[in-house]
Amino acid sequence: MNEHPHQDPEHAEHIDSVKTYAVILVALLCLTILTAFVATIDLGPLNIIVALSIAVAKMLLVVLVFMHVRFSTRLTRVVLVGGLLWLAILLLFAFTDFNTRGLLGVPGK
Amino acid sequence: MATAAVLERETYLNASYGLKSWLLTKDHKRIAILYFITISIFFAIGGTFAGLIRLELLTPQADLVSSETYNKLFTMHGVIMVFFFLIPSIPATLGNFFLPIMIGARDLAFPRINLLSWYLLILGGVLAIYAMVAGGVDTGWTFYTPYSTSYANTYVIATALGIFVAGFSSILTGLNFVVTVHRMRAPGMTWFRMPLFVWAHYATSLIQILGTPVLAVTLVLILCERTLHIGIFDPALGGDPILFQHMFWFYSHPAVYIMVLPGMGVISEIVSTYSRKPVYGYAFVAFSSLAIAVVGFLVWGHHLYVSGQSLYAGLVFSFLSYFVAIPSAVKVFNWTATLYKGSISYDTPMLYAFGFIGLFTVGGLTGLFVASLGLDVHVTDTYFVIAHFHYVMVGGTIMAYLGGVHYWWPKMTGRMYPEHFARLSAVVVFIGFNLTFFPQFILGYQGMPRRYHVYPPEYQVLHVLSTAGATVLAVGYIMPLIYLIWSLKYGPVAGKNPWGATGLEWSIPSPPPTHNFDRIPVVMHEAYDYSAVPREVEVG
Amino acid sequence: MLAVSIFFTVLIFGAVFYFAIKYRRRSDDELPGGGHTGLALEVVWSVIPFGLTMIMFGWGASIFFKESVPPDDAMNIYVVGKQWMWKLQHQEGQREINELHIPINRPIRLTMTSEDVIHSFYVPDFRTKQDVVPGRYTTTWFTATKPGKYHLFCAEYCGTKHSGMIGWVYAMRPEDYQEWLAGSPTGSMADRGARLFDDLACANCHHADGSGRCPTLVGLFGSTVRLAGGGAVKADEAYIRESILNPPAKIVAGYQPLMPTFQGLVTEEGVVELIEYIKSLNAKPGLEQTGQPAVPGAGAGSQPGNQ
Amino acid sequence: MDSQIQQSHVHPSDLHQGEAHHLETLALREQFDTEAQQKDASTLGMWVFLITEVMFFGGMFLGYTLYRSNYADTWALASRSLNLPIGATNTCVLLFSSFTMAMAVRAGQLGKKKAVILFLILTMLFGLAFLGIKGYEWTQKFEEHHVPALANFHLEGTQLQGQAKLFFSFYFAMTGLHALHMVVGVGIVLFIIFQTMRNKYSPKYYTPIDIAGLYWHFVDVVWIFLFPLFYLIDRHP
Repeated sequence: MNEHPHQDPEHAEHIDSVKTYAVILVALLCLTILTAFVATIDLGPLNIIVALSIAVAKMLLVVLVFMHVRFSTRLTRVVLVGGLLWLAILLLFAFTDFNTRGLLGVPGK
Repeated sequence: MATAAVLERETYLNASYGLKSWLLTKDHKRIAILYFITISIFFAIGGTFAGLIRLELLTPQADLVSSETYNKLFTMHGVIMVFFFLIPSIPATLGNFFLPIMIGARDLAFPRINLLSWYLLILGGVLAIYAMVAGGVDTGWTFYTPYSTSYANTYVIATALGIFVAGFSSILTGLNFVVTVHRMRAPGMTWFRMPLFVWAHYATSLIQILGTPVLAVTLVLILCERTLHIGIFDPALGGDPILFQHMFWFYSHPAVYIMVLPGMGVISEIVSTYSRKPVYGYAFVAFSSLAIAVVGFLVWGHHLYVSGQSLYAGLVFSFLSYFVAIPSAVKVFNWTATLYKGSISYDTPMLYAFGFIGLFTVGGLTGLFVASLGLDVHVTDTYFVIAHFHYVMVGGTIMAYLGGVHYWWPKMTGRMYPEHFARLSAVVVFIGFNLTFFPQFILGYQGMPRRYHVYPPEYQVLHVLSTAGATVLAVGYIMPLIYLIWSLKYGPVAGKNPWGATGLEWSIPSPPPTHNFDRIPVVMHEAYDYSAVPREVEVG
Repeated sequence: MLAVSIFFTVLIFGAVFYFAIKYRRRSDDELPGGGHTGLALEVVWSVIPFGLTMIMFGWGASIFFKESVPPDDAMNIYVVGKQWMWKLQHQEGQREINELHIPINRPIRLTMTSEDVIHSFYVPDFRTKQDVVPGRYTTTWFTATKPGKYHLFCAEYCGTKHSGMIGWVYAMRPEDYQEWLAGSPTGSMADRGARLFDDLACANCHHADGSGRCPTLVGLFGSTVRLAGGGAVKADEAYIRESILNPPAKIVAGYQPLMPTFQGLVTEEGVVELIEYIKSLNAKPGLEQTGQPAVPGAGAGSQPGNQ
Repeated sequence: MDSQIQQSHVHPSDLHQGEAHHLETLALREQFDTEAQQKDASTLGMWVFLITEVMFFGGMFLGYTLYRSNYADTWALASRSLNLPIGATNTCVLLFSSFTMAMAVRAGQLGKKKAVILFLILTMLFGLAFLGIKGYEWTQKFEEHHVPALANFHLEGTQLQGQAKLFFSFYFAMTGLHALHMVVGVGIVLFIIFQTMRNKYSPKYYTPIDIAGLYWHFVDVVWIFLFPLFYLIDRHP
């Protein structure tokens, strides 16, 4: 019975304050404006990295605070990380094909 | 049902009556029965298509059906068998019925969603059957682009929609199982006390959850592309048809494990019960299920060796493919070791289990051939591949399914089936199966390509053998249908635990009451602890 | 590999049968001792098969690698798949449908594409199979060693008459092959490419000396082309095909995207003829302005004959 | 069907309320033992469902990434044709809706019925505003002939219309799918408002509000990625 829910000490209800939510909202809005602004300057390949980093940061804020993952069980986190890992598998392994086409110099290999 | 007259006790079968009480039931056991009926019908439809295919291939010329019809036959055979029979086969029936009982739960976590899954399967099936009746579909069950999006003139959209809907059925079943296993275990039912059947279903559910959505979105893109011609897979507009193959096989390769893992779970139960020994290497068998589920996601590219995929991707996928072989081999070795010094009885389920182990071994070892880059070039898209996956799907999954149905039949219906007929049918299935599919290995090695309506005459002898085997196989499948239905009324009443098996499902009456347990059990023993089973003689 | 498989099949079948008979239930109430887990055994039967599979992997991979890279002296044949026929062209100009004549003991390299759906070029006796994908080239190669008549199949389902998309490969002794070639004299592919080059008025822009509005094609094939906007690309068949059908996709550095697309104006067979022509310019520079037919067999790596 | 077979024999070591079945309530369905167990199961179920959604969108992300890397220049040009101020505004609208959703869940935790209804209505309005703005953007695309399925498709400034078409195919497919999720989300919120009015929820049982919140935030997160992928990357001239 190691992880049965109602014996889980972590399970105690946690209610965030309005202030927390408001701060997060402001942070999200600022990040949106920031990322939209950065997109108009030429940083070379950094543009993609910045845009995606900001998106990841925003995702983390929403997931951790609005979706309460900060206080969730370990299992929820495993589910979340596992899901993202599988998305990575899909992209990564598909690109072992697309990114190595033509390396051999024989069309179609 | 007839059982009501004999047993005065309330069971899930006689708790309420009428069609409505079944169609609106939330009881996982009743839903399992609904699935049984549904997938049996799909199996019959898919089997009929298979029969017609084999009949047509009796001669090298086209004499039974036209090319158009033949192409529709093998497509619909594949679609029905894969998406409407094999995927739901064991999980939705035996899994649905026994997974909650085995972990000591009253029901699945979400009974309404469970019922919804069934309706989704029905809806998907209706769409697929509509496509069949309206004129059929001829793309092959793989829907390769650009043929399926730009060239086929058949009912691709209805079929794809049907599979899309049925996919959600599969996702919801998987979701239900995962939550149930995590949150509904009885006190004392730790992870390592769970029967291996539950482990196998847990692994299966993970694949359903992680893989099926990708199939769903692939089908959505197919639908967009076919209706709007927006170019996603169309090389004329810059699309890449190989992208479709990646997305399709990202689901469809792991889907093979959706089909076979539950079968492995069934075999673990059967082998243990009829050797009266715990499964050898319990933890290894349990973890090998998870390993198969995980590694199964990393190997899809081995379907694409000659597709125009890059050589380096081929190398990576081939290398990883061999990793799947190991957990599968571990399972086979452990089952065999379980027999060692056991007390083995040859009841029908055990005969099916022997069949499974043998046929799965052949299917698995030929998998090594097709995983090899060099050999696959020759045998891919030939009858060798057909034979290989039928050894795994039919020789594996269906053998396990039949074994499981026989094993739990007394529990589900409260009746015993005629043992002699059942043993005979197991033997007939085994012989018929091998006669059908072994010649196809040779055919494939000789170069007979798959999906050929007419073929060069030199292949005829083996095709005739295969068709003859299919006839035997059909007899083997029809026999259980007859005597199992017969047993519902005339079979001897089964006791609580006719096999002397372990597991919570054998601790409750047959058939079980609606709420499974009068009192939620407290589990004090490891899985397969035969010393804990009372050695009573069962009386009806 | 077969041996390993048979060994394990026999091992498992044997063990199952042996145990099943030896340990059959003798009385209804016997209770065998509980099994345990032998860690050593588990490790042994995981590691040994793993080692074996890695050998299989290495073996299969090395064959595949060899199968993938055609030798430089291979004879070029172009294949266009189409529902439901194979169209093949020799560099010497012979065109065949569903039949392929080749000399033995000479590596044959196939450059293939499809006009519609995916097909797959499969000659069981040569152990060769490669999907033929619309919109791009795929390559395979083989060497026939014995004269004879071999099956050619389409192995990727391609529609109604998929099983009718079959043909024969005739492997011939080199002298017979020469005779066959001589029996149906035509202009070489490069010739036809040159005529097409003329008909499409390509030379209006592509001058041999590079003075035109478009880059010269002399010496192009096999070279590395610098692209506008950075990057470089090797001028192989795929690049030339793309540049004919979708010219703006890759613009050569220093030139304007002026060239119109020839999608719909040139067939896939026309494209490979143009490619052969462009290849032939490497050997005989200065021909493309006159449009004069190149000498048969002048193309790169296309010296037919006895070896 | 509740025949009462029971309680006389409760095993001492049984920590659970192990009787066969109890009276079913919304907060405690008959298959569960405790309300906490049910809440946990429901939450876990929702998270697992969201993972399937991740993979569902994941397939499209794969296609997007492939073509973006293959056709970078054309796609950069095409992304410049999208309206950045409107896209950014819409992102903010959606973030506001997420905030109000979080507030609604909080009100649910505290059992403030009126606040729940208020915040849910706000959430719904922000959601509808998002859809409205999105609809406006799509109409613009129609007028600019940027709809790939139509014969008049044309993107100015490039000869590579096929590649441009692909961009807009993915744009419409992914934003369309996202919008579809929004529509479903609005429906769910409407249902929850209705149920709240009927006093179905309490601080002991607000799971549906919580779960609807998870769904809503997830849809928000999808947009958080769609926004840079379509509007921002390679935007600079």
